Amino acid sequence: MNYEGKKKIWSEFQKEIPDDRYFYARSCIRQNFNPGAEQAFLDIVRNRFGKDFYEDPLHTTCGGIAYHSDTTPEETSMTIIARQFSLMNQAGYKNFVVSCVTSFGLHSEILQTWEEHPEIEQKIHELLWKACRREFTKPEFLMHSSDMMYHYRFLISEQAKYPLINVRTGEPLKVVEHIGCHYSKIFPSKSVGGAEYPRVLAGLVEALGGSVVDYPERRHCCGFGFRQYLVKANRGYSLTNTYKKFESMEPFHPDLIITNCPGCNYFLDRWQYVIAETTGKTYGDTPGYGIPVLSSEEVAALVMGYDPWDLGLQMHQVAVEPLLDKMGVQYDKSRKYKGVGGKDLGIPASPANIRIF
Amino acid sequence: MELTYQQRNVVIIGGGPAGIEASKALDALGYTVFLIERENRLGGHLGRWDRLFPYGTPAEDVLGQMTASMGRVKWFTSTEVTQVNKLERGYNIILSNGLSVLADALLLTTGFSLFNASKKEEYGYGIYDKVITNADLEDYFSGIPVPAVDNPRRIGFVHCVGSRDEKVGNRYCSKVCCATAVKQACEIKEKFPDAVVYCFYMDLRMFGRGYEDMYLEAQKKYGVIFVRGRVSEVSEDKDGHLFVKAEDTLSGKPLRVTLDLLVLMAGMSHNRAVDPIARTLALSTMEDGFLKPKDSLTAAQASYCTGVFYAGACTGPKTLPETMAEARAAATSIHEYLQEQ
Amino acid sequence: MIDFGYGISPSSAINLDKFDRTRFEELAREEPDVLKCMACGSCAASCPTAGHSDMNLRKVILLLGRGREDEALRMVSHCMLCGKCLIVCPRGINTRHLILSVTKIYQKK
Amino acid sequence: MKDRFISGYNDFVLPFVIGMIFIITYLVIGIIRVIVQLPAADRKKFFLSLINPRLWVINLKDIICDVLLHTKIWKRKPLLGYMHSSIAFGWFMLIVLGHIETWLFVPDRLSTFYYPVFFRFFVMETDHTLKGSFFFFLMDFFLLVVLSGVFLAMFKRIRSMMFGMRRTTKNQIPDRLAMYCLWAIFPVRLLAESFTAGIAGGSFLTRPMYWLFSNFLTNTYHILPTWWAYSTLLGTFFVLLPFTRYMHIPTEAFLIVLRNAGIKVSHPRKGYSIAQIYSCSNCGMCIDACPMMGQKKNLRFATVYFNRLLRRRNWARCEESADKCLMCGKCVAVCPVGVDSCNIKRSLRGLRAAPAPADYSYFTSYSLPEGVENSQEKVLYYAGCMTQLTPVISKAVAAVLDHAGVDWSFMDRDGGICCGRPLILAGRDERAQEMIRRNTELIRQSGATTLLLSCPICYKVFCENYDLKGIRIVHYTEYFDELVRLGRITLRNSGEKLVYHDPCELGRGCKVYKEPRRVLGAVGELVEAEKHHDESICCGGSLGSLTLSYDDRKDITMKALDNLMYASPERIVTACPLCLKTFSPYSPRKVSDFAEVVARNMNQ
Repeated sequence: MNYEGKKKIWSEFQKEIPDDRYFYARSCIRQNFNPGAEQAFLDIVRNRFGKDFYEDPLHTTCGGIAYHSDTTPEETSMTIIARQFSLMNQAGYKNFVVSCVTSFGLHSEILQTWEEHPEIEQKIHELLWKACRREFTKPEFLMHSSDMMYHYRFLISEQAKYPLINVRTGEPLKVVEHIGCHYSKIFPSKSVGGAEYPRVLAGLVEALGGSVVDYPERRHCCGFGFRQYLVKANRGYSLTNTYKKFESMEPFHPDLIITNCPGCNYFLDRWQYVIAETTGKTYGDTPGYGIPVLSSEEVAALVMGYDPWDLGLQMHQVAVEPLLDKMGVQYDKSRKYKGVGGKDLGIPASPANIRIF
Repeated sequence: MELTYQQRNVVIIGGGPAGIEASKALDALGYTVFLIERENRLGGHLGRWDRLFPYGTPAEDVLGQMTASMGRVKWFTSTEVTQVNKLERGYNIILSNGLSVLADALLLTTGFSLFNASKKEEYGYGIYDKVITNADLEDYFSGIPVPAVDNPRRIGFVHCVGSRDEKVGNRYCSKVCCATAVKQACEIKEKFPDAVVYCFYMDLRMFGRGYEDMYLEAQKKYGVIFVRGRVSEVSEDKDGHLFVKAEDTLSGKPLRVTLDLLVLMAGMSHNRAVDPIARTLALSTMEDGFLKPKDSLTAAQASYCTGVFYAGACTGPKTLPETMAEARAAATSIHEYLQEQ
Repeated sequence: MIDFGYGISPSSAINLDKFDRTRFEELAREEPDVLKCMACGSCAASCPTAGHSDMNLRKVILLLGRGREDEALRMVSHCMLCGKCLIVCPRGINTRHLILSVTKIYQKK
Repeated sequence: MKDRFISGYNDFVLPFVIGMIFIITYLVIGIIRVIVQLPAADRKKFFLSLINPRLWVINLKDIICDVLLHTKIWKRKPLLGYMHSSIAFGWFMLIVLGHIETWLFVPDRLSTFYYPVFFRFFVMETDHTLKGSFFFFLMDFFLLVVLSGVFLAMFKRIRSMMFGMRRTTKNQIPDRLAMYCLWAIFPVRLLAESFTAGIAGGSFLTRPMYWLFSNFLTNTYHILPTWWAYSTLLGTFFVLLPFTRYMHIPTEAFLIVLRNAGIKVSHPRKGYSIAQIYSCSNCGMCIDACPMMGQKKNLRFATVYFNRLLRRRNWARCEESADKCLMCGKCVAVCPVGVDSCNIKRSLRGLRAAPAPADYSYFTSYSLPEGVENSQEKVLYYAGCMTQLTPVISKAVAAVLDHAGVDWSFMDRDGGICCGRPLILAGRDERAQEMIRRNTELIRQSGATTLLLSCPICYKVFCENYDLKGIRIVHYTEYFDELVRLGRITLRNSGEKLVYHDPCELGRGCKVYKEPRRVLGAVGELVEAEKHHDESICCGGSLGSLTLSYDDRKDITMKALDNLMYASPERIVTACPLCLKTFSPYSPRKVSDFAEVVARNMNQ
């Protein structure tokens, strides 16, 4: 592997990332399953780095899941997104950052469509006006939250309390970075590092002290799909894709998988449970556990010393304790299943083949 | 005043096979020929190649034979054209060595550039140690150490790298890569007889005399395995071997194989060095950058610019014999042109 | 183990790493012509079983060379050995004997 | 003539007696083995044939013609025929005459079976000897006949080309020894009888020799050693016999009996086949006959060597040889003994065939084209697989049938199931049964009364392996000939010089020779190839060979074309789609199918 060669390619895929003043749009999946990730993101950028990230309580889903599941036409998504832009205009922001890769892909696709077909944009102006009497202008910059984490990677590493280093061996943690397909495969030029050797997460991991695992099925989809997991008859496809990735990364014994996509995060995490319960097999460095799957925001927060249970890492299927131990993160075992204000959430049933604590 | 041939100057830009052949032909016709080459030796890409398809002729012999007697041709190596000025009749060519030539006719034999294989990022040229190009493999055959070639047991050849690929802006077929791949597959099989050699092709374009025999020999004698399907992506496994994905289109199934060496058949791209001259003289180019001849059938050696002629791969991918034939055709065209002046 | 009502599907991909070439090499020794196939499909096109069975000699040769032996043998079991493919093969492959060799070599499981 | 010794015995007869006992025991055991190994049905056939007087007559005739007189060789190569019959018949007559002499002069010695053989040693002339001079003459005459044959045989070894054989068999050591014995037996007998001629009498050969020798030799000293030598040579020959080519001498008669009983080859190395391969005289006629022999490397695949390998149970090489064979049947046609080597090879292919699973369940999806079913009094035309590749044939057949006003239908117009012959040729008879079954169903379904075929490969299998009682099976050469004779089509003579190629499966395979010639004679000037009828040369495209490479086939094709061009024809006509397809690319003259020529020359 020639790192210099990669750098050469990365240099061709650099995007301009404004440092401050963003309108923030949440992810449907993430705010439901791993709400700590978005919370941590906002806390880091606002309170740790003092940046202006605005979140409007009136913003909605982008409609991406419905669009990709063929249940709504493209115009619907366009109108929904136009409304988000309108909210952004209203709040006085020009930069738009989305938490979700599906969303990022859809926003990029729509912006590109409007650029090539101004008549469609015109039509959406009309539709939005008819729907809610709103006007909009397109954002100047469209970012994904992982772009921001990449952009702020040195700020994060400056405040790193637990870098991605195995405290027992002193070796960098072996990190698998998984990029959501819609981040760079649709428009490589709108990503950091391109589609073949994306830099966005690799850069973050390197800045935080970890080493990136380059395994053969690195580029492969997590298996999320939309029509794949939504329809039970197709769900085997989704699972098989994920299985293929795990089989490919298995020889590298990764300590952690970092993703930038809520969907990938969810499926890489949950399918480990299904694989374990159907085949008895677990992956990763610690036998009987799986490989923890965290989002870039969660990793950043963990490195910066956020409490894992406040971050909501107990919401992940694969137990993070082995990772926390490797990183040397201090945590209170008893708090794992306690809610806000110490409320007892109860201990989940333990699966047969994969340990959860 | 009537000019004699000797007093007529022809400047040829590009000292590859086309330039050499044309310069000799024009010299024989009695013109004063200036052959300009920016590299430090004549021969162009031919100088880097070890053996030539389809009969395995050593390139060195061919080149040696071509340059054995250059006659009165005035040739300059390590020399670039710094300026071309159009005069009322002819051109004023200023060279980097300070020389200025008044040319009655100008012949462009600027050839091609080998496609930069690292542009096909998914193949990992420049990133994975075991991915090399056809030119690298020729270096290896010539005896230049290529560390990637380390007793490989499983070898792959990827045809059409940078050819027939709109994503890299080259829609055309580079013509020579299929034959080169088959030639190299046989050659590497000779070096490593126990190795398994795969050729990943889209179409096998074995159009020339002797090419089909070479293909048959590759199959039957060397046991080269041909897989119809373009390699989609390459990754490295834990031990640094290459994990290659393609579709075996003939069985309609995805195909996976781990290799120790992958050779990318980089095709021909237009030579960017000719772009400034083309701009100065307002020469027509095609969308892929190659120079556009006046008429691809009846005036393939003529340009849209009076007194400027083309030969060889500057107008598109060509095989060596085609290039040589074009060079001789160009000499005739120039002779006719100058006769009429 | 839990039955979720869906599961990991076996890969349909041809994995050449897992392909033990021994038997194919034995076939190639017995029948060197098998290497000459250029997949033109004349054999399959002229085959009298075409349209009635999945016999396809081009695919048989291909699949054997890719380690998909069961599929190839299933196709071969439909062959009537009529020899039309022998007549049409532009590469002069002795297709009939190839088929007999395939059955001979691959039966020795 | 009277006994010279009271005992009627001398020790020198021992080698002969031992040899004789050995060979008779060997033969008896061999015959029993063959009979035991025959399938029950064949065994029954054999025993029934023994009580059939008609077969006795046929057997006797065949044995005299084939075993003694070698009429088949005579027809083909007279000098070679003379060589064989002189030795065989001459020797036979010597034995018969020896017995007659014994019976006439010393009848009580007939019970000692060596006595007639060494008659001249044991008897002396008496006053009545003149009565024997007739036999003396005959004995000397037949000895001379045998000797002439032996000298020819010796000469043949040296100059086989003289006898019209380009190649002759390479002999093995036992063969050689036995051959030297055979060569020596009769000259030594001549010597022995010459030395005794003074005592036992002699005729034009032995007597002068006796006088000649007596001038410088003391004949009496040489009597015993030469008779010893004679007896020893005979004994050695008999002991060597089972291990040599000369085994055909006793086996052939048995083969004739089995063959006339109607027995067929069922196993390559058991029963009938044993009689076949031991009957092979290694004469090598099959070497020149074989179309593969154009290439020296193929020499080892000649039938004679195959038989030899099979005798030695060299399975691997036998298999190679059997797989290579084109099954054109020419070696069978020229074989003086009539060894059915093609069927032995076929059964060997079957025996060695891999037990491949066959799945022909898809046959049910083939059906008759619309409108073909249940038509009475109809001709059903089955073109076969190969004709699909030569549509010119089926088109011409259709044109002729339509012109003649035949009510016909096209069974496999949209493709059909193979006739099964290719599988049978490959020895896979059981697999072919599935094709035969389904095709039979379809043919029966059609209600046709005549099945017309244009492909000889199909024709042979339909004649031999299908049970289509009530349906006439006819090849188009025969059928068109009939249409011409019935006046349903009339032909005009174009005057074109035509040569007819006999396809193997039609000519040698089904004995159809005259019909196509009769028709072609009416449309043009019919000339013959150098080798024709049952000696026609295979086109090289035969499906019979399993392993013959494309290049080797081409070599045969060229040879066959050379043969056809013998009389400089303007057009080559064949009656087989495979021959047509094989010849066309390489032929110096236009190659046409029989039907095409007929269709073109029909009067409107």
